[in-house]
Amino acid sequence: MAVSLTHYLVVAAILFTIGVAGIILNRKSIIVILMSVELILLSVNINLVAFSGSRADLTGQVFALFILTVAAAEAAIGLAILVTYYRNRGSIAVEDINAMKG
Amino acid sequence: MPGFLEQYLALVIFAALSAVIAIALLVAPFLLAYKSPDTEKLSAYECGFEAFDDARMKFDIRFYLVSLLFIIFDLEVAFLFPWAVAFHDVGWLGFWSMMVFLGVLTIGFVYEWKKGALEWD
Amino acid sequence: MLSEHPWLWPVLWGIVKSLVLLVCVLVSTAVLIYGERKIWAAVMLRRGPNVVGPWGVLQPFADFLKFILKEPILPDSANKVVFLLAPYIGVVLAFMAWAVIPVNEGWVVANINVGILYLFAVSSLGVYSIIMAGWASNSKYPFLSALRAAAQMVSYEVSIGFVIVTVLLCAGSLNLTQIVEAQNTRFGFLGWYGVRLFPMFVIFFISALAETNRPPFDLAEAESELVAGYAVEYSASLYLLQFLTELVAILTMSAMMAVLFLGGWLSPFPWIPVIGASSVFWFLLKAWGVVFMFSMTKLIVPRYRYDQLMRLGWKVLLPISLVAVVVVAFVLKLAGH
Amino acid sequence: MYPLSFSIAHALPETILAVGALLLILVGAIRGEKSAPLVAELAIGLLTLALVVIFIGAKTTATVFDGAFIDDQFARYMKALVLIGSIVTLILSRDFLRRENIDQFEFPVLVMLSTLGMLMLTSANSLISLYLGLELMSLALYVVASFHRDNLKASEAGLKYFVLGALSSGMLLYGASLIYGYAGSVSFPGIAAALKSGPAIGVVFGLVFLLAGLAFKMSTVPFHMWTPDVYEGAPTPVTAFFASAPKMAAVAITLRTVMVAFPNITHEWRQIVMFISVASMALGSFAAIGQTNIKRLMAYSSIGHMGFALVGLAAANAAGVEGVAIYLAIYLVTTLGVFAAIVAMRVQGRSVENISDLAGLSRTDGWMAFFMAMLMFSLAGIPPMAGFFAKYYAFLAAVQAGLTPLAVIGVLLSTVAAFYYLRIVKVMYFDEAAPAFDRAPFAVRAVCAVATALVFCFWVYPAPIVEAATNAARAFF
Repeated sequence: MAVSLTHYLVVAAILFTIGVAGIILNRKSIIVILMSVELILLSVNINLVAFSGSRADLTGQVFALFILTVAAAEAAIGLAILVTYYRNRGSIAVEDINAMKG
Repeated sequence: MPGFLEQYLALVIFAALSAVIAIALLVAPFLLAYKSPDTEKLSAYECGFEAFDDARMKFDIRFYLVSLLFIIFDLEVAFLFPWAVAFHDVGWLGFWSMMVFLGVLTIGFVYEWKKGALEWD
Repeated sequence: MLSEHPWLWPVLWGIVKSLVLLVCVLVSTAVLIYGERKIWAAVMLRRGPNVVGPWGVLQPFADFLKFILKEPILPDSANKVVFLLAPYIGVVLAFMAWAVIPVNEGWVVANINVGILYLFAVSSLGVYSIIMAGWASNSKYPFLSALRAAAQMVSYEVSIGFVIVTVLLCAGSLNLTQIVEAQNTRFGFLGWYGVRLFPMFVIFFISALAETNRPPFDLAEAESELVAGYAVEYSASLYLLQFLTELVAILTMSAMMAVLFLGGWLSPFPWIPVIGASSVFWFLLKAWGVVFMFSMTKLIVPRYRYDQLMRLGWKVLLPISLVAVVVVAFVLKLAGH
Repeated sequence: MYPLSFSIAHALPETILAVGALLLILVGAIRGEKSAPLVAELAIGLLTLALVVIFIGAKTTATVFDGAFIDDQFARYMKALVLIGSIVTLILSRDFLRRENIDQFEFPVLVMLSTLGMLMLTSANSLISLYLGLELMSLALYVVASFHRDNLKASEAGLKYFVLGALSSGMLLYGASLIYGYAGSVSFPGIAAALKSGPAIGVVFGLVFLLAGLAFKMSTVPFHMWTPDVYEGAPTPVTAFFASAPKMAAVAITLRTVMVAFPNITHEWRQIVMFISVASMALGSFAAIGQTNIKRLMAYSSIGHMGFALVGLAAANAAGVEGVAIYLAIYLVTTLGVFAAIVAMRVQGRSVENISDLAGLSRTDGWMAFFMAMLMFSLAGIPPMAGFFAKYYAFLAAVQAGLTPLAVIGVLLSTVAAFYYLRIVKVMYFDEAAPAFDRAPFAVRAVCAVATALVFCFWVYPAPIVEAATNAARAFF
């Protein structure tokens, strides 16, 4: 059976949920959070390109290109903030982000 | 089989074959060569005493900076490829918009240069 | 049998083409080792390998067998899977680059229309194998040298990218065969991009040297500083794979320069009847000429210090190639391109 | 296609900021470390120039850049508010950064770039330019939030804001991709046209994700978790910036998206907005009561005020948009005044943030205490102050649109919120004196005084703001 639009949407939805779960349920380290953010953005890209293919209209793919560029910038800034945080805190475990409460 | 797909089929076949050859080379000594492991042989390559703990120590921040700059400039090259290929029919507007794009990135490059991100003292 | 399985013929033809090309590449790595040793020996007024076989021709095959029969050592402190995977990925990627390189008019395994993009992607992925090798072997020398090699390859990849963009501006297509066709003018070798874009040719050569960790940029495995670099913990065929990666990378880079700048299979003097015909001979002559330049630079140019190497990459080659893209684009646009 | 000069004429403020920011980066890079004061002055100059250009620039409505950018009265009104927020932030930050010795030239450039993102966001007319404006704003804000590199709380604030910001822009994008998929177009008028025949389930699903992403940027419940920590951790002028300019842009784009792209499925998004509004008002009132750090208190107060502003949006008619516009203008002026006072809270060269440090301010620095008291009354919404009229217009629109219960809840919750505002006034006037503050620089005192003056005599002459707000509301109807 041919791979139809719904297959792509299902894959993108699964990736999206994995990404969101990676951020919320993760206890290991912040780098896992950064990776799941990238995962979310890539699942959106799959969604966009699938719609753009089925509608034969290029706007979706142009949008995906913009997202790729911004994702690269976001990853760069995320890692930079993580490095400054590690320099101040000494650890990147998720539980240690508790300097401020309430 | 439209011509377009055929080329990519050949690509996949070539990749598969090179993978098979590489596996053959990789596995060969494990089958043919003799085995006599002893602790001295299996230790890490080190002169003098044995390495105390994990050898993956902190490394200089510059390697991190270089990889960041690489992401940005590689992205710039990736955007230049389609523009260069369609250069003939993109006209002066396309030319000047890409020059603006390059201008912004060059300002970023000058900023890095002056801030010393490229220094390897 | 062919009629009811229409897909069988392309697969068979693909396998035949791939096998032929892979065998040629492997044999040419042997020729490359032998040739290089002979050249280095000749320059240093000594003989070079001449024991195994007539004039030492079988020396590379002897080395090959030695690697196959030596005991493979997996250091206990290394994490095994990544340790084995690193050279494997490196070799497969190095071979895969050859799928798109056109040796002659129609002689290419996969004539995809994004040839250059594919080559650029594969060479970027090569950095992964080096980092994995350095990280997995869990000892100081490989770890440091893998970082250095990765940073070096990454920095020079950017200037290679810009240089390729200038070639694309002139050629107007990503397909390697069409790029060679674009250099097929009646002026013969004057139409090649190596002549029209000569500074780009020089920058590409320097960046290709750095990309394949060849002297004068072989900081990563400089014997005096980091011994065998990221491959120090490897033995037997694992080291063979690392060594093979580097050799195939040299062949790929020289083949790319032959295709991009020296007009692939085109003959330099098309107006002369006999030798004017384009053929695979010209491609081999150009590719091996570049390989000869690769090995001669090892003998002539002293090794760069690491900060000089990075300064050259970021502060000299990158600005020049960036400006070159702007200048070439402007000139082409003025010429009504 | 319009000629480029026509497009640039309509996007003049953005062009000024973009070219200006790039030049300032060069100026700062070449002149090295001691260039911070010069770059800050130039940045303030450029932002003021952009503000002036908005007032004297093109008055007609036009969609340029192939429908991705719209320049109408509503956009100009909100851009003016955003620019005022940025200018005042830079003024407040001059002295503060020098004392905390983090006075690098990158700060004003980052503030300018995020302002550029906000202007782009305010006049975005398609999902792509919405995303680009949003990301330019957020990326600059992530860096500004963790600008104080050696301070643990600042870098933790930056990290939290980054992680939650990235998650929210991911959700916003997922919504945008679903809307594009099922509505077939990315431009707001195109989406509205595709929805003529009533709500397609995919688009509603996408709308929920889109509003979730935007709600995060407006720091409304249930996406407010980052606000208290980032407000407390970031340096005070940065907190002032967070509390003012990005909120204007976020509410502006939410309003434009909902009004222009989804006019015919009002019923769907009105429920979401009402829930967000009530939840934010409730949290803003109750959670702030137990606070001791004034910056955290201002965080919960800004969440509450966003809830009040969204009451107008829930009304979904011209009066509603006008109510939101007036509310935001008054909220901006009041918050900037309060944060000017907080920046002035500095004892023996060390900045303090606790409410107890304000004790007995009336005896040590009478004028500052008076300004702070007036601004607190306005935040609480006590009559002669402008805060009362802001809530009045917002709730009036809600009542006219038949959402009386919403307005009643709003009034009740604002009385609860009044408690912690008045508690601060009590601390200042009736508690015994804490150590006196250092003499605040003239600029900070001036900002505080001007804010109080505006807030105080709004009821004397409300015409300019009210008339501008009605004019802005007419952009949609």
